[in-house]
Amino acid sequence: MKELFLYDAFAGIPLCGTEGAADSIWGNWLLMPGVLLLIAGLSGLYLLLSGGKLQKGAGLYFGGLVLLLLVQSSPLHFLAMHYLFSAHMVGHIIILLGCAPLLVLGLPEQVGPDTQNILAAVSKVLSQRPWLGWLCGIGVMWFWHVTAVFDAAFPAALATGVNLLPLLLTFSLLLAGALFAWPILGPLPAYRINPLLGVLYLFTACVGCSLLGLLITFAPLGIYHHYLSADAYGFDGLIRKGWGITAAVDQQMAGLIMWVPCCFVYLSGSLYLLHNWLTAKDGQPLWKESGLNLEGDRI
Amino acid sequence: MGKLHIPEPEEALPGVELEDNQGLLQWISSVDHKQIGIMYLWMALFFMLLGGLGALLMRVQLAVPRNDLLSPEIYNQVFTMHGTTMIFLVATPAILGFSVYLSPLMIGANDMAFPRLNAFSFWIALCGGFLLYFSFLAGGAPDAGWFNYAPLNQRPYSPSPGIDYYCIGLLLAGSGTVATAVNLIVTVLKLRVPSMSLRELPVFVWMVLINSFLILAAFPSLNAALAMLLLDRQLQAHFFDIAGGGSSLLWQHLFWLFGHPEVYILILPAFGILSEVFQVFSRKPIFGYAFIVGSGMAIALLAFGVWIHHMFATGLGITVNGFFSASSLLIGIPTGVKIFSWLGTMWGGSLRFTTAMLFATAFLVEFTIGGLSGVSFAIVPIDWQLTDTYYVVAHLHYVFVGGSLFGLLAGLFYWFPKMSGKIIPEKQGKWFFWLFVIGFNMTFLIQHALGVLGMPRRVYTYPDLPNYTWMNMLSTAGAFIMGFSVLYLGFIIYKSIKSGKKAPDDPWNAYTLEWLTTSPPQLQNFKEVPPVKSFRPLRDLKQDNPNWQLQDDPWKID
Amino acid sequence: MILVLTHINTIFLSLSIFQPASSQADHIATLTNYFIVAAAFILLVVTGLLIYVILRFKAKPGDAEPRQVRRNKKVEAVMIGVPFLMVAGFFIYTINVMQEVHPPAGNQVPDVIVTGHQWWWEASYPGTGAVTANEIHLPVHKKVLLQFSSSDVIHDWWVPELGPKMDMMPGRKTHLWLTINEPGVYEGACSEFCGEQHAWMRIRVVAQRQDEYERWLQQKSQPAQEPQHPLALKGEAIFNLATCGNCHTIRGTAAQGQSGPDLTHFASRTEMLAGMMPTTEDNLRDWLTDPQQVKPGAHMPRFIFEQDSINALVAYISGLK
Amino acid sequence: MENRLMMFLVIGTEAIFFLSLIFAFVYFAFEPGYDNHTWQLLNIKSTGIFSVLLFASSFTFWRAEKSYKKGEVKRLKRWLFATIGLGTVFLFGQGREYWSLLHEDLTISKNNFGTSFYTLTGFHGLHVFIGLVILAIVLKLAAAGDFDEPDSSVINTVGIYWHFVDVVWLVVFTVVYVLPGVLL
Repeated sequence: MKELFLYDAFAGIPLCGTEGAADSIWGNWLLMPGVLLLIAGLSGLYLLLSGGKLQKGAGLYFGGLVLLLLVQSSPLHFLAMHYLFSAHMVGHIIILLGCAPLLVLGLPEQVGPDTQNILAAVSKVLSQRPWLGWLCGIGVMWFWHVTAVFDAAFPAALATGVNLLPLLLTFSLLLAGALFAWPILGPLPAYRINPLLGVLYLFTACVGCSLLGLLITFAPLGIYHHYLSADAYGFDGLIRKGWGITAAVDQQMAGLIMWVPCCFVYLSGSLYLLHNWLTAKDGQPLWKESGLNLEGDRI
Repeated sequence: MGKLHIPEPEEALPGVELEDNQGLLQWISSVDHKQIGIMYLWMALFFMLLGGLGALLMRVQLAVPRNDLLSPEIYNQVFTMHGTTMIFLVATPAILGFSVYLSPLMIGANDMAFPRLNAFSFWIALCGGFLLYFSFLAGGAPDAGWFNYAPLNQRPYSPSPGIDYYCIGLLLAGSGTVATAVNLIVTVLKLRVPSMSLRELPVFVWMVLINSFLILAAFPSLNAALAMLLLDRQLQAHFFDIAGGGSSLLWQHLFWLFGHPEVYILILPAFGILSEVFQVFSRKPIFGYAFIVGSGMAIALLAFGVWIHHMFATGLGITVNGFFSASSLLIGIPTGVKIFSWLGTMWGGSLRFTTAMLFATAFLVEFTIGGLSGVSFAIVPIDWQLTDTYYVVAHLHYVFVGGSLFGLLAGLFYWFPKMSGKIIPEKQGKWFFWLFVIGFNMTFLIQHALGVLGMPRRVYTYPDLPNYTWMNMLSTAGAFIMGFSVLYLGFIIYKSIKSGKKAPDDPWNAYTLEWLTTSPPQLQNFKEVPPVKSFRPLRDLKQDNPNWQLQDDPWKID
Repeated sequence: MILVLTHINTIFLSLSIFQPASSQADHIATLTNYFIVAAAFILLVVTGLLIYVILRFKAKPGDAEPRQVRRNKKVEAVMIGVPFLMVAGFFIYTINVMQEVHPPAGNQVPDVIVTGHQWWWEASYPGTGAVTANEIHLPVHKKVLLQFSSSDVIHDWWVPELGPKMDMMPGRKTHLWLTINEPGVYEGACSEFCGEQHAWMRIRVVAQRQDEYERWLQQKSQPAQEPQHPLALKGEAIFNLATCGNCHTIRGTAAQGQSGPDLTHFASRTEMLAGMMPTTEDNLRDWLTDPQQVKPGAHMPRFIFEQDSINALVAYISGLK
Repeated sequence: MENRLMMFLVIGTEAIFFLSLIFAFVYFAFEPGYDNHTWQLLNIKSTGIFSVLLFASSFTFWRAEKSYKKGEVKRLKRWLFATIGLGTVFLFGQGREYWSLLHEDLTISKNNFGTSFYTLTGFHGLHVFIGLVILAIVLKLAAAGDFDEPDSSVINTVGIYWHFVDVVWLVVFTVVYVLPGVLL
């Protein structure tokens, strides 16, 4: 069963029985050291920033980490790795638009002066050049779905050796998601972008996302090879017949998940920004004028 | 109270001589947003008479089964032109007319940001309209329906030049619309009185702003589709030509990517108009300003994620249909929010039922019917039964007429004193209201049943099946009442302009800045505008000045 | 009032989509009924509130300015919450019904292949050789698979009592499942605008018990009957001479054209020209004399025949049972 | 400021127009009628060189703007001239490519590759041409002394358009010339 463990950077530790050998799909829980290390690292980062104390918002931060752990070790991940493009997509979206914004929202408020400076510098760069965060968020999404890259991200494409790509994928999604969310949810409210610009930011992100989703939905079956390959663990019958998710339906669902629900997340974000802005009391500072100010000096 | 300098139009327009009393020439050469706005409204009325004539012809043809008054060839041209006219040459110009006329006034500006571009947009749109109608003389009008599906729009199936005129006419009108949208956005964002923040924009201006963005995002895909179609027809390209490897679905995707947002383009400004009317005649601020603006924004954003529901019956598979069923159902929520916001505005108010308010009130019921039948198309299996039947015809008329047009008529009666300086007698307005409402419901309510019964849309005749005949006859009778009421409207407008009572500057004791200036406004709208403190600046002004005198007691409560 | 309501009710129940005759239409009709109840409820709430508001808050002379309420968070929450729940409920129901009504066809061989033409329907029955037009026979109590395509523009299959409509796209294949409950004749029509004669592109589905259906299929798989009467024989000769066979097929003869309807069993169909008129010798005669007069725009060219020739052709074609 | 905002809005709407055309191109790339063999006819090298020239024109325009802001009208004119030159050369290159493709019998009505290729690149060429006309007018105005004072937003506004046209070409070039080679 050793080769099965290759699908992440390090050997997996099955929680319930051997990975892929569980009788039911829902039994395939798997803890992977790579992911555990990542989570440990991020927890450490929090403690480092907060000076070892749990501050207000820590729940959000660690909630994000727990979500990450769930996505990465639950049967969803098993399905995503071996059977379903759509499950893979759900995982992407949760990390990019769920975990990452939670981490950003949950960053500690009280930090040391040095850290404060670093955060301020990051916030400043990102709020003056919102396109940077935008490009990260959308770019990483597109990058991982270029067919060649996509297929390479799976161990099946590699004959031997340890494949670092899946871990890189998770990490890059998390980082890009955080950079994307930063100008909107960043820890320093003074450096958040103008809410109306935020609406534009999120709407264009939705367009970028929709285009990719549309492409995947209507692309002919077979441009992503991975999920067409052999049935590794004998669940093919159940998934394709029992659940009725054929390869074609699966690819459509993947594209549609990226297209429709993903857009709703962006749109809800837009509406949240707008609502806060419209109902804010006068004189309450909501944002600082950023470098890119489409509306000019008059808002 | 600091007064602010507002640039005069002359300053914004170096080298253009603006003089009064030059007759028609003054209108043709005008770059004044008010004159252009009014010309848009005349254009809409003119084409509405043409489109309405088409509608009456169709209803006469359909009054009895197996009628051969119109040949199928003519009938298909008539219904195509009816739809195209009403969408592109009536509703759109009417909406742009109100937007262009009112937006600068409501934000305390003296003109649009680019007055000459404004005039250009109007004239190019008008030329597009004339070009479209020229096709009747050039060998046949377009005959493939307003959404002009491929491959029926290809040469072999529609050899007359009508569809070429459709492409060029709509490209021109569409370019004009896009240019106006750009102009409106720049105007609203840049030319507001400095003290008016975006959070104090009147609801109508908010809707215009959102709508303009919607236009910018929606029209390019129509323009692209039209360009492709023109290449297909003129240079034998193969975008939509199936035999040459083209795709009929591509047209549907591009067209509905435009077409669905277009529905909202036609309704959002009407929502804005209604919000103003409800506020003033309920004597209350809009209930949930943030909600009304936010739901407008939500509708605009969602509008781009639902177009596939026009294609539920094309066999895209249940996965695709399922997702778009969800998004289409969701768009019903912000629309519902608006209905309840308006009810909330009326609740606890002091309601004055002028003609404008009557239209607004009737709108609530008509639009709820149209909205609910719209939701039924988001439920895929119901769509499978009822799409492309008379049920759709009924639905879309409840949305376009019961929604957009009722809103526009409310606006017409509300702003008529401002635009013309004359008053339409309330009695005449109410006669028109009742005639129109009765005619409208008589025409279209029964068409829901016709659709359920199995009558497809766009048929030039039908066999004598049970219930078909009396239902169609009833609908035709209603159409004539509607047609008559529109003529009556033309008559009362004409009469009021000609010999109506002079209107005071602020006849409704209203809330927004356009009522601060004279009726009709001078070339220079404002010399000075007081600082704005909320989205009802004129009301604030009256509150702050206990000595403020209404020129004339406007309220005749009957 | 009650009388009017009952009358409206009877009309509605007689309407086609509320008279489902297939299990697919059944599912949709139930969903539609629930929707109507929900929609009626919302409409009632809106109109009810509106009437109350009008009666209660209509301005009276001497009214002071009302209280300037700007918002109410509880009302706003209800405003969003209730519609959201309703929408969610209908969404789940929609998905269920869709799966019942329109599962994918997979690789199953269709029972009937229907092709849309401007302006008639071609139906061929795979594995039997039977081809017919406009009147489509189907068995009851069996889940049949219909496969659709089009030879020119987009058409759309819709027989309201039998349930969902489905587009027929040129260059693509779509499908539809039908499980018809009762034998009978069901009327439908093309539901996507397809050009000049869109109005006269009607469908008749004749649902039959399995044994009758098989008998029909058997009979329609046969080649055409040899004409007996001398006039009919003359008609056959004219048919061949006038190149009718370039467009029409009459199985068992040299006529193998594909662009017009198959005429092998023409006279056994009760209506001609896609539901435009009953199949009678008179109608056939009019049609052959000047097709453009009868159905303007139809793709049948006008042949200048002598009156005798037309009579012979009518005799021949109306003998094709 | 009004001019700049106007131009941002215009390029926003133009961007969606091009997205629609690109969408059509990609849509056909998935269809069986899309002729991969014809794609091989495209000369990626020579078009690549002309593309680089077009991108270079963005640089020259940027220099023109800088010069204008510094009040160096002579340099402004020179850089504008260079920009027009590069744009013209690009259009020449496109014409040359069309010419050779027509000789290979690839016309707009040959197949849906031809259809979507000519439409997409043709509309871009049209935008370059419009840009050149605008630039020529600006150059003429500069020669007439209209831009002697660095207080006009015209040059900046025209620049937004010109850079946009280049960015569109970057995307079109990638989608039409590069990606099919990588993915097919």
